[in-house]
Amino acid sequence: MNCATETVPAKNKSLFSKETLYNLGALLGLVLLCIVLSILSPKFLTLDNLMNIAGQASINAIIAVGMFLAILTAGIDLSVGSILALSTMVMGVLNVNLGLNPILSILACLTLGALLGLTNGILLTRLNLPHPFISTLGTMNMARGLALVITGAAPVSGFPESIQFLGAAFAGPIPVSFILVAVLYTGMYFFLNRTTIGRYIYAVGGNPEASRLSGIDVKKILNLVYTISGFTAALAGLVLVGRVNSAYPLAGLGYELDAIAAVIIGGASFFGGIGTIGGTLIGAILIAVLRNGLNLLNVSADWQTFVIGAVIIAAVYVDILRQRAAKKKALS
Amino acid sequence: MNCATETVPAKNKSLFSKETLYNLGALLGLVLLCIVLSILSPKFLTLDNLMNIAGQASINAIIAVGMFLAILTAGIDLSVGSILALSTMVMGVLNVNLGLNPILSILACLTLGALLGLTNGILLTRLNLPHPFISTLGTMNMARGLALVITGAAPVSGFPESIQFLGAAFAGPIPVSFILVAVLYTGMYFFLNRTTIGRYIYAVGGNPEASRLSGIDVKKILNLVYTISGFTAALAGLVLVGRVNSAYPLAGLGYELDAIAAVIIGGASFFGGIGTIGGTLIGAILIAVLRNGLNLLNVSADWQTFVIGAVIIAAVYVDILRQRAAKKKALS
Amino acid sequence: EKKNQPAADSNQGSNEKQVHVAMVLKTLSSQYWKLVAAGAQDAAKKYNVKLTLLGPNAESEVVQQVNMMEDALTQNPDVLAVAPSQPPTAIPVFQKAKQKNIPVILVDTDAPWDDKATYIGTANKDAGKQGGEYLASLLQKGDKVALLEGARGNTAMDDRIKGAEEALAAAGIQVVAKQPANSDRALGMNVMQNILQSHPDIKGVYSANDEMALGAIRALQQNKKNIPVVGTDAIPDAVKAIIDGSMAASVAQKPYDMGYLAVEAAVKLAKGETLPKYINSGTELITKENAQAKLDWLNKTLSR
Amino acid sequence: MSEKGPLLNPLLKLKGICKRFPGVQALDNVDLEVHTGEVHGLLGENGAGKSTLIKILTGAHPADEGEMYFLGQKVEHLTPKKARDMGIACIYQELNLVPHLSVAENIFLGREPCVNKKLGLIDRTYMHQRSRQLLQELGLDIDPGTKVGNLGIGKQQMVEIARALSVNAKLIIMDEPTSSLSEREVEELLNIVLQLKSRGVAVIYISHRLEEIKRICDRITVLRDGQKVATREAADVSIEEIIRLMVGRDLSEQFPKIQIARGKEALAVENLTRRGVLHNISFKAYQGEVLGIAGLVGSGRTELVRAIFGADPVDGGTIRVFGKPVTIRSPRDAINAGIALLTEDRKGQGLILIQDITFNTTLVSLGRFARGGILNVRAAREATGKLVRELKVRPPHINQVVGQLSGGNQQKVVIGKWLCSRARIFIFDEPTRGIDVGAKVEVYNLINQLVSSGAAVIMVSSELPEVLGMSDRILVMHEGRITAEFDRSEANQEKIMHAATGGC
Ligand SMILES: Nc1ncnc2c1ncn2[C@@H]1O[C@H](COP(=O)(O)OP(=O)(O)OP(=O)(O)O)[C@@H](O)[C@H]1O
Ligand SMILES: Nc1ncnc2c1ncn2[C@@H]1O[C@H](COP(=O)(O)OP(=O)(O)OP(=O)(O)O)[C@@H](O)[C@H]1O
Ligand SMILES: O[C@@H]1[C@H](O)[C@H](O)CO[C@H]1O
Ligand SMILES: [Mg+2]
Ligand SMILES: [Mg+2]
Repeated sequence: MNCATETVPAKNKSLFSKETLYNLGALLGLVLLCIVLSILSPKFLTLDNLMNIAGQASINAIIAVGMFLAILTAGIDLSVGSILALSTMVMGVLNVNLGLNPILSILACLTLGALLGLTNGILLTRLNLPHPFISTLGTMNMARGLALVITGAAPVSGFPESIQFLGAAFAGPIPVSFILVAVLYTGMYFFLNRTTIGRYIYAVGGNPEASRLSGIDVKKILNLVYTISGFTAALAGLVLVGRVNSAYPLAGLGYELDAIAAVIIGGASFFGGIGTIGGTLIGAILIAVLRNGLNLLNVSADWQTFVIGAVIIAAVYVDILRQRAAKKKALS
Repeated sequence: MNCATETVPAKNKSLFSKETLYNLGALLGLVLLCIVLSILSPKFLTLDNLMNIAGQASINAIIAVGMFLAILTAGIDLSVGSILALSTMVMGVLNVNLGLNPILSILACLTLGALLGLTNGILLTRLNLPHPFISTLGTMNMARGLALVITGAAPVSGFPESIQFLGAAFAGPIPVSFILVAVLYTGMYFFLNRTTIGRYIYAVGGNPEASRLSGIDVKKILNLVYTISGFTAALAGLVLVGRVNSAYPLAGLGYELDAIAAVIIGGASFFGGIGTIGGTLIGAILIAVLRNGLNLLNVSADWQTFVIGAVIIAAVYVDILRQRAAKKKALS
Repeated sequence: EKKNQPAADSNQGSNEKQVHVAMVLKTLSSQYWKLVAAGAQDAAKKYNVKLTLLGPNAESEVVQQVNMMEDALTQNPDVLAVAPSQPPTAIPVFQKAKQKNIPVILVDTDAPWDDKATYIGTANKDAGKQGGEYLASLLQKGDKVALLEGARGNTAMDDRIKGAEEALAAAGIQVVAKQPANSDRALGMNVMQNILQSHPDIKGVYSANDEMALGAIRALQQNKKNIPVVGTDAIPDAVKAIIDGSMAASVAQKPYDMGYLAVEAAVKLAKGETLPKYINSGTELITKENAQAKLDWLNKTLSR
Repeated sequence: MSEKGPLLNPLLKLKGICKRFPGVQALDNVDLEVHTGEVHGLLGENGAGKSTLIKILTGAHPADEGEMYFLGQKVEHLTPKKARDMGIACIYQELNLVPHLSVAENIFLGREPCVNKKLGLIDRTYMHQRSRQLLQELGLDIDPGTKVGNLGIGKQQMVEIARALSVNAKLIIMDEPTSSLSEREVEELLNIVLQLKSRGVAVIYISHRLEEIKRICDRITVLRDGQKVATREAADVSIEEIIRLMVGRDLSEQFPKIQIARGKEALAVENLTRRGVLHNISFKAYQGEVLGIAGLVGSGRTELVRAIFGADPVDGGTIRVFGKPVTIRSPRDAINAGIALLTEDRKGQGLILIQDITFNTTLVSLGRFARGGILNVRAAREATGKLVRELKVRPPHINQVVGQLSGGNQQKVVIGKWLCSRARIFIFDEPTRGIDVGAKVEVYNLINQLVSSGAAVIMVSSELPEVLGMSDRILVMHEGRITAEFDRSEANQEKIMHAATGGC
């Protein structure tokens, strides 16, 4: 048997570099990008600018948490942008137009987000729609429609400090929104790696049938996942409202793509079961850094679009190369 | 044994309904929708209007062909809209601004589309990017950027008849673009079901590893799939140029979602290997019918968004119900 | 075109410390906004101004635009000029600018913020009125018309539609259909095709922007309907269409002047002068008569 | 056993269980009784309904009709969780592990030990300790932190077993647990089964290896085409009788080996090397010869044949086919050179499960059924129909979705696929894994046909009787090296095991 044991540690290592160090790949890409940018623009490494990036990354970072869970279970959530819009619009109407107490309005916003997410879950688990892509594509349109209907497309603005807090306030130089991100991700990391439910999410993503046969209530897990995704979308909405002191029905348009990009750049797999929450955070930051850098460099808008595309590919490719290197090392 | 043999025919049927008759589900949804609309609006069933729908469906239907192949191989192609824009813009510059002969310009457009598609394929098969989502998200931005750069966002218009033909001409009451769709889909049906390559595409979608071990050059197949997807995107671009007699850099924005929706409504699976080209066509028509109908009924744009979402879900759900029924029948 | 430049300032600009103007537009990926940019760049050259031009890749990228304003502020410009895609969303950044004592100029689209240095742009409602009145002048009392709106929440375009509706109502003309076509040509065509199904008897069309108008014209031609279409912005393709007679008219805004005047105003602010709260960049109805001249000028300005 | 068995009321009682899948009566009015402390063998041909019966009594599938009693209690609306809580553990036929989770996490999946139940905080240290313990009881020394996906299929099977043991179950079901285990691991397992029995645990044991059945079972129940044919005291039935019950007829001999004059060299491998896995492997295979390759799980047999077939890259070595040197960089190269590989993992690597039989059998040789790339569907169907009859695939429908076939029938489809290709060198990796006795003999006869038609056959197998029974020559591997070569006449279990363990 010792013949077998010998092979294990070796495999083990190569394994770790594949699993938990996935995000290191994205990290490498991020670091490279930062180095380049700080050489090209003196403004880039200023505290002021870094804090801008922190603030600008936060919305996508928060949405990406829910998106990560959806993708981890081999699904997807296209409705995040619309959920963000609808739940913040409702909050706006409740608070600004109807004068509902801020705290209650915030709760309403988050609850609505969670409920919309749960709806996605139920469409998937009870109606057995073939893939969340279709159900969330549906709710994406439905929520957007409602967001437009409730005020006839008019934005709502003039929120009280208390509601703007998450998106607008600062703790010293640090935007509160980024502190929120830090807390959220730490909590998620803990939840996913140390609790049963967290592991079940990974299990369901890795092999739903095996999970079912192990007595895991797969449907319950999926409902939870999409509920969280709706919740984080609404939470991101709160930050957005704080940033721009207004809710508007077209808010969050196309955010799903940024969130998915963050998750995938972070090393998660569309086929479920693989990925780390840390990688997702790095993915979100990488995207924000890129956009910010291009603005500082005053790159023309048209070329920006081009460069963003190129860098997304490059960032992921760097990871591939790193993994290959790691494998080679593990073998020899 | 005899219990088995008796029910054999039933099995074959139930089996077929799962495989090839998938599209019948979408068809059912489509029929229901048409009935409802023709009751609500007398204008709906007029030849004139049906031909409008045919024309309006064609662009998405053509793009959906390539998207279907991408999804059939458990992938996706987000870059179709941008490829459409870039290849038509290039054609515009060549033909209108530089006076290149129309036929050559068209060839250039289609070739460029195919090459851009091939690039997606190569990013996937040679750079081994984890999932086409990321590579095509990258090329989506890059192509869009270039489309904007080449004329500085200026549209190109004033194309000769020959180039407008596909999108603008009519054969009697029937838009040429829809005849093109008919030909394209018939050809695809034949290609997928009656040729070796077509089978290989299904095989690769169903189980890449088993396909590889059966001697199929999986990478070649994937390159082909994405090349076709780029080609059909450019072809759809030709139709669009014909329709509006101009190429513009923001053309095709967000078309990927419509195409994906068509494919999924048509019964294809995101996990690859399952789906029929016929279903995709029905999916594309269903979407066009829906948009057209809502306009006829003068539904406010905001509610339209909502209804479209609802119907997407309903259409797919109808299919689920039909399959359940089919299964029940097979069992009794 | 540039007659309203005060010649006096021109020679002075150079010998002072260079003024830095950061201009964030709704997007830079459309001809309209390229014209605003062109005007700004010309003025920048003339007054030796350092100009930072930013804009997301689509007018729908609202938060991207807000981020760009922030990124612009980190470079501490002397003046911030903005065309807000969703006016209220820009105000928090405007407040930041105020804290940094950076005056803010609004371009093309106004925002509900009292501390703005000035708003330079079209009186969009009047522009819509102008279009509506001209369309009415080509029709009979009681005729039916359709309106094409911009993307939802585009206040500038909404104002134009309001203006047009008023003018048409005043002339006793009936608006039977009103659909947004998101400033997209292909969509404009589809929407018009469908409107023609339920209202084959419409006699005219007003569109809040030219892209949609041009799409609508394709649908009309396909149905062999020759009715007047009035658009907005007078982009080159529209002006060509006016020349070849397929489009009746377009209410031209003066994007070039907006950009030019904005930079000019910025220079004044840097000198500590105060400005009127509203500078109307004016509009101009483009019809067959003046179309050719307009086209020549557009080609000249855009071709660099 | 016999005196206590039937008297006290049974631990598990199934009455009139029926289960129908579209087109197949998988179970037809089946009764079954299992007593505490009994090892109950469940036998039947491929497709007889064994796994389906198992899935019903673990709540994985609902039964259409019939009643189930456990500990005298009527059981209704059974779910996997409920079954486990009642004390029923199961090792399913197809591995049910989560590849990306660790061994420990898989063992405790669904019932993790917690430091804080309310928060659901997992007690990792305990989980790992306990897992290591369980694995050691099975004679395995795997780090519980290893991701299951990185273990070979054999070790994965052992993890499944460890999981079943970790629940202190009253009834443990094992659906072909040994099909992917090596001799040594089989020994470990059988001992454990006997320990369980002595602890009063009941075991339902499904296997196609009848000698195992004879060794450990107290009673056996035989299914045929979904119906129960008989339940007997194991001691009272001979293997021949069991076979008769299963197949419904007599079976001549288990290993119908035929002798054929060795032809010329078909395959020559020299110094084949894959860093860390294969070391300077050299051997020859000849026409008309069956070359057996034996070894323990993880000895590198699969890696070797994959390397020959071009499925994995190699770091060195040369290959000659019928005397001609060939460079094989991809499976396509190998196929063109006339080589066929039947992989050990048929679901993952052999079949397109969502496609039908015709699709799968013709996949490799599709070119033969096409002119100018255009398929002659009729020809493909006819060829498949012929194969399905020859191989006795059940149910015999060429448009049957392969994923719904029973394990054995799936294997027949894989064989059909390679028969369809015109290969001259057939490499079988675990060719009879999960196949019933009847089908096994059919496979052996097929191998005979192949060699007598001048093909060369290489057969990797963990079943020593099979290797000894069917091979003309036997290579033994250990840690990626060939440690011995025996001629049919000189080979025996002891010699092979000794070489396989490399003397360690
Ligand atoms: N999910 C399913 N859908 C349809 N038919 C099925 C399904 N599962 C099993 N069957 C059919 O039910 C019958 C019994 O299958 P089962 O797996 O129980 O056989 P088995 O006795 O376990 O065979 P083996 O020894 O090969 O494992 C077979 O004909 C099989 O094709
Ligand atoms: N997909 C895989 N990933 C990682 N390691 C693997 C994989 N497949 C096999 N291994 C390991 O490689 C070594 C050789 O495995 P291989 O399958 O060749 O052994 P074998 O002799 O064929 O035994 P068996 O196939 O019965 O497991 C073993 O340590 C095995 O655990
Ligand atoms: O407000 C702008 C401009 O006025 C122009 O009409 C382009 O589109 C609108 O969004
Ligand atoms: Mg079985
Ligand atoms: Mg093996």
